[in-house]
Amino acid sequence: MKTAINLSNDSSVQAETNKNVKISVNNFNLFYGEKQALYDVSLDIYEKEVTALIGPSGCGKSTFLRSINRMNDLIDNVKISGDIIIDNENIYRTNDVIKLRTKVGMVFQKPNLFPMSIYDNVAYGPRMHGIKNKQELNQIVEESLRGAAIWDEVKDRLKTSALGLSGGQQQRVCIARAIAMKPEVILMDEPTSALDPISTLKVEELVGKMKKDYTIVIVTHNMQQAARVSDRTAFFLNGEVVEYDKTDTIFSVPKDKRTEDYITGRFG
Amino acid sequence: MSDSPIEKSNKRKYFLEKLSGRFFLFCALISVISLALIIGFVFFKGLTPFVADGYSFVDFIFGNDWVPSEDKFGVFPMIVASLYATIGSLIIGVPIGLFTAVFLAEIAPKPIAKILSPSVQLLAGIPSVLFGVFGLAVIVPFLQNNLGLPKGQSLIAVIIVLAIMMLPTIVTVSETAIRAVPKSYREGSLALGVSEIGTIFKVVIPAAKSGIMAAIVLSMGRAIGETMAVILVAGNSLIIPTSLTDSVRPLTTNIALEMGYAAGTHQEMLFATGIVLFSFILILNFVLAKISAKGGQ
Amino acid sequence: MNKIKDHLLRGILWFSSLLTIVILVTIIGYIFVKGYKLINFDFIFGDYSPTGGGGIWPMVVTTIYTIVISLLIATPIGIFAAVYLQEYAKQGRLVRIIRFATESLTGIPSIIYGLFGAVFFVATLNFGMSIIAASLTLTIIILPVVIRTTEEALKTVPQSYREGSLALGTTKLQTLLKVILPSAVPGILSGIILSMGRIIGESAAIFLTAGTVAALPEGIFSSARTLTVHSYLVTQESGDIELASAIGIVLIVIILVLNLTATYISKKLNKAD
Amino acid sequence: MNKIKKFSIYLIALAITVLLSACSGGANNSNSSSNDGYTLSISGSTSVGPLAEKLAEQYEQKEEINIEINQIGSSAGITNSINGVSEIGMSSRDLKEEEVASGLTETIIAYDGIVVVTHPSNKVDDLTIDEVKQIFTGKVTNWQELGGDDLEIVVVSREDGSGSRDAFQEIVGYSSGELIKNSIIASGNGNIKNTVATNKHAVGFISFEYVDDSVQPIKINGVEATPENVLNQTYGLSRPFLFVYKDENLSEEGQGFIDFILSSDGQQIVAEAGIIPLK
Repeated sequence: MKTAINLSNDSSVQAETNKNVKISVNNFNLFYGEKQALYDVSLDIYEKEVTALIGPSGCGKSTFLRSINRMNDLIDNVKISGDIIIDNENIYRTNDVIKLRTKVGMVFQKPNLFPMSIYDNVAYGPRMHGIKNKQELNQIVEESLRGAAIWDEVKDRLKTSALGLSGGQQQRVCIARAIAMKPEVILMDEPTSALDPISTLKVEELVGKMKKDYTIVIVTHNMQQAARVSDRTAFFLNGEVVEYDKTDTIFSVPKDKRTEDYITGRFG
Repeated sequence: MSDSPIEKSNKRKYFLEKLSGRFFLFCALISVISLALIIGFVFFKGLTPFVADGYSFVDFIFGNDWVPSEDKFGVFPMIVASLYATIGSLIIGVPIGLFTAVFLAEIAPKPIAKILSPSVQLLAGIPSVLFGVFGLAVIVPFLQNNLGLPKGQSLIAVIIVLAIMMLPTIVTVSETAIRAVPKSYREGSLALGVSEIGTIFKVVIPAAKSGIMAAIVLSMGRAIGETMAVILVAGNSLIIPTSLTDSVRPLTTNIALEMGYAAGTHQEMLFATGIVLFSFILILNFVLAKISAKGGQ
Repeated sequence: MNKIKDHLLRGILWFSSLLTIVILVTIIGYIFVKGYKLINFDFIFGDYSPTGGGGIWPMVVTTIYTIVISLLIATPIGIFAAVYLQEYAKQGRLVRIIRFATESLTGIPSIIYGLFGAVFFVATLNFGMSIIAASLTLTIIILPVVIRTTEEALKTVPQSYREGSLALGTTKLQTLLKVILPSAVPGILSGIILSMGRIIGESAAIFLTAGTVAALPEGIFSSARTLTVHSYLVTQESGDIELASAIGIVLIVIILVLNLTATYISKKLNKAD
Repeated sequence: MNKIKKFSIYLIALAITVLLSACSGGANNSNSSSNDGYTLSISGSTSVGPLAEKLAEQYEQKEEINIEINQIGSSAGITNSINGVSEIGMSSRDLKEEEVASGLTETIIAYDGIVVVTHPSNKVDDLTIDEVKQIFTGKVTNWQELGGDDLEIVVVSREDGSGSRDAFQEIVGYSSGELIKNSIIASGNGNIKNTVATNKHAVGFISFEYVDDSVQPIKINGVEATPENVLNQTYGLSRPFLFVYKDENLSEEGQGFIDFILSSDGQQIVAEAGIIPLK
């Protein structure tokens, strides 16, 4: 536990000096019809870091995560105000959602592989973006599966149905599927909540490795997980960001009483 | 990879996206266009006698006499016959079909269900005429001989034939709906100590309600719309039925029987009969839509 | 008390199913017993003769014509309409209107479709009594069935598939064609089977739009007689239950073959996944 | 929204274009089929239809011609021939005044007897025209009153507008309004025959050509229903079978078919079909 905090401590010190802001959120509000779900969210997410979003159920952390690649567009009657800026581009001002989602990948709470083979699942994204060359696809699939630390487990059964894998394996194939698009940002919505402890550990290790290539935003229920894997943590409550800071700061000297109460398990 | 080809291909994608969306909308609108055309043509033809030729619509609806060759057009007996036949067949057909669907989806041992479900599906495709042939050759004489009637062509014969005909529709559609109910609902109920049967009736059937409603609407459509099978077993007499053994002439039968031979006002009055049938169906659909909307909340 | 109720309800379920099966087996059995003697090669592939003793080949061909043409038109339209309603439309007045229209089409008696077809396709569009007029009428008849079953099938496709695909930066159209529709194929097939049943079973509407010419159709603009109309006319005009039953056997076998094919296809598709 | 409107209008226009081209395709199609032989369209009476089919079958073997016969009832056939939808209409009843007024020409191609039939077990086998009328108007409701068993009479009639029914009612002398209300209405001769053949109570009327062992033909005023008795006018229930057409619509081929029917070969076929030839 302590080492984990120390580790993230080190990396965030580096971040202070040479990391850039990847995603900048300013006064972001979101409404489901009449009901407001996010209130004036403002925070900066740094490049090649893991940012954890924590908070009790229904606090808006998943909603916020889904705002970053505009998955909330799928729901009728969603209205937003404020800005989310990725690489100097306001994602709600551009009409190119495809480009946005290509750049910002996502891994969901439950593994949601398609009813196709493992290979087809991973190759799905590249194919949809016009890559037809078999060799190129083979290479992408292998690289992605290696990147998701699952290549060795599935390399002999690439053509079999992906739905035959265990939950933990499926989730890592989901990560491979996201990586295959060569995104810059990966959003993870409680990626381990449906997994057993060993699979969870594997995914966490993977996240730790991945941050050298990707900017990762992860929603989690599990505070130890946030402490283990993340560099920064934002604490959400009732649609507001109560506190956002380096993870070790949040977990050792929270500024807000509510953060402290949540972290120490007094509610949530 | 430079930016411009990607953006270009994205532009093409968005264009296709818009185009396909509109194309799908157009496909969806074909139902509306068709309905409008059907209503337009049937109402135009059917209302001509009342608008242009001075026939009374009230006399048409509530008149007891239908003698086209003597210019008497009253469809009241047919309205009554249609209502009795449809309601009667639903009373018999819906519970049997629904219970069969429940049995197949929930209780039947797997091998049995595996054989029976497709067989019932097969039966959904059997032409209605064959049910009429069976009704005429078997049910009509059976009723006549066992109930001591002068004729077996009767309201009850119509009801039985219609009930049989709607069985496959009710069974297959409800079965699909019941199977679509998530396992977790059942487990949740069973875990609370509710029996299997209790779970089926308290949890599964209510959860499958919209599908079951669809089954009922579909089969009601089939019952009210059935013509050829009914012609053969109804007797087609022009009286207001006072008992199940009276022979009757439902609205559809009236149209089918006389359409080939009708011309002029007579033909237009058959279209008017169609309007009555139509109105019933539109009202029914409206009521059912309300019911299911309420049930959904 | 509860146990007794349970047993009673369980008994009713068993009884209803048994009743359904007995009824349906009786009908099929009756038709087979009455008609099987007439069935032979010449009966099915022989040309029709009004003087008696001929075959039903012209009606078989006509039936195939109407099925193929109506499905070719109705299936894509129906599937895309369902796609619009389930995947594209925002809830609102337009969707309510479309749904109301579709529901209403379901309930319209086929005899009224026949009236409409006779006035619109036969007379107004001047197709004459013909296979194409009947097929277009049938297209409208089966449209609601295709739409409804496709919608039900689309509903069963998990939302997570859509999210998973869209999150990869694919368009709705790509998601639809590559993920959603393939997952919905078995459901859609069952809708098509239901529609085929409806086409094969239809008599009133075809009677008024395709006519009753008992000859091999020369093309889609010929007037012709389907198997079902033939069996109806045989019953009506000559009261020949045996011939009607023999035609019934042919119809049932066609439906059986169609069903088996569809089941086989959907099984194969599922395995390929 | 405006864009959607524009787009839908565009699509509808497209659909109409497709439909229209399909129409013209249809016209081409029927033209091209004329290469194989002329297509003669005939529609009308279901009583005349079977006979016409038999005649057409023979004629098609002789001539390069396709004959399309649609059995849709006398009135519809007459209307079709007036509108030019069909070249020839078939009728099993006389033309009504307004139909004659629209300029139709009629040709009698055969005579048909209408036979009152009962279940074979019925002891009653001879009725007067007046008794027939009393049965069909509901004045007599039990076979006992006519010397039969104590069975309620079930009347089976054709539908209003049927040529056979019009002809029958005219000869027997009652109107549609007088027909007993709870009579079974059957569409088609076969249906009536089948109904009567399976019901001891029933009585109905059918065309000559449909009579067989399954039903008992009733003598009218003691005269049996035979072709001879129709031709020598002792059997009262008979009517003509008509072909009707507008002179300006009748093609050479159509005239050829009518000539064939009226020839001795054609009348031979009529006789073989169990219908009464002209001579």
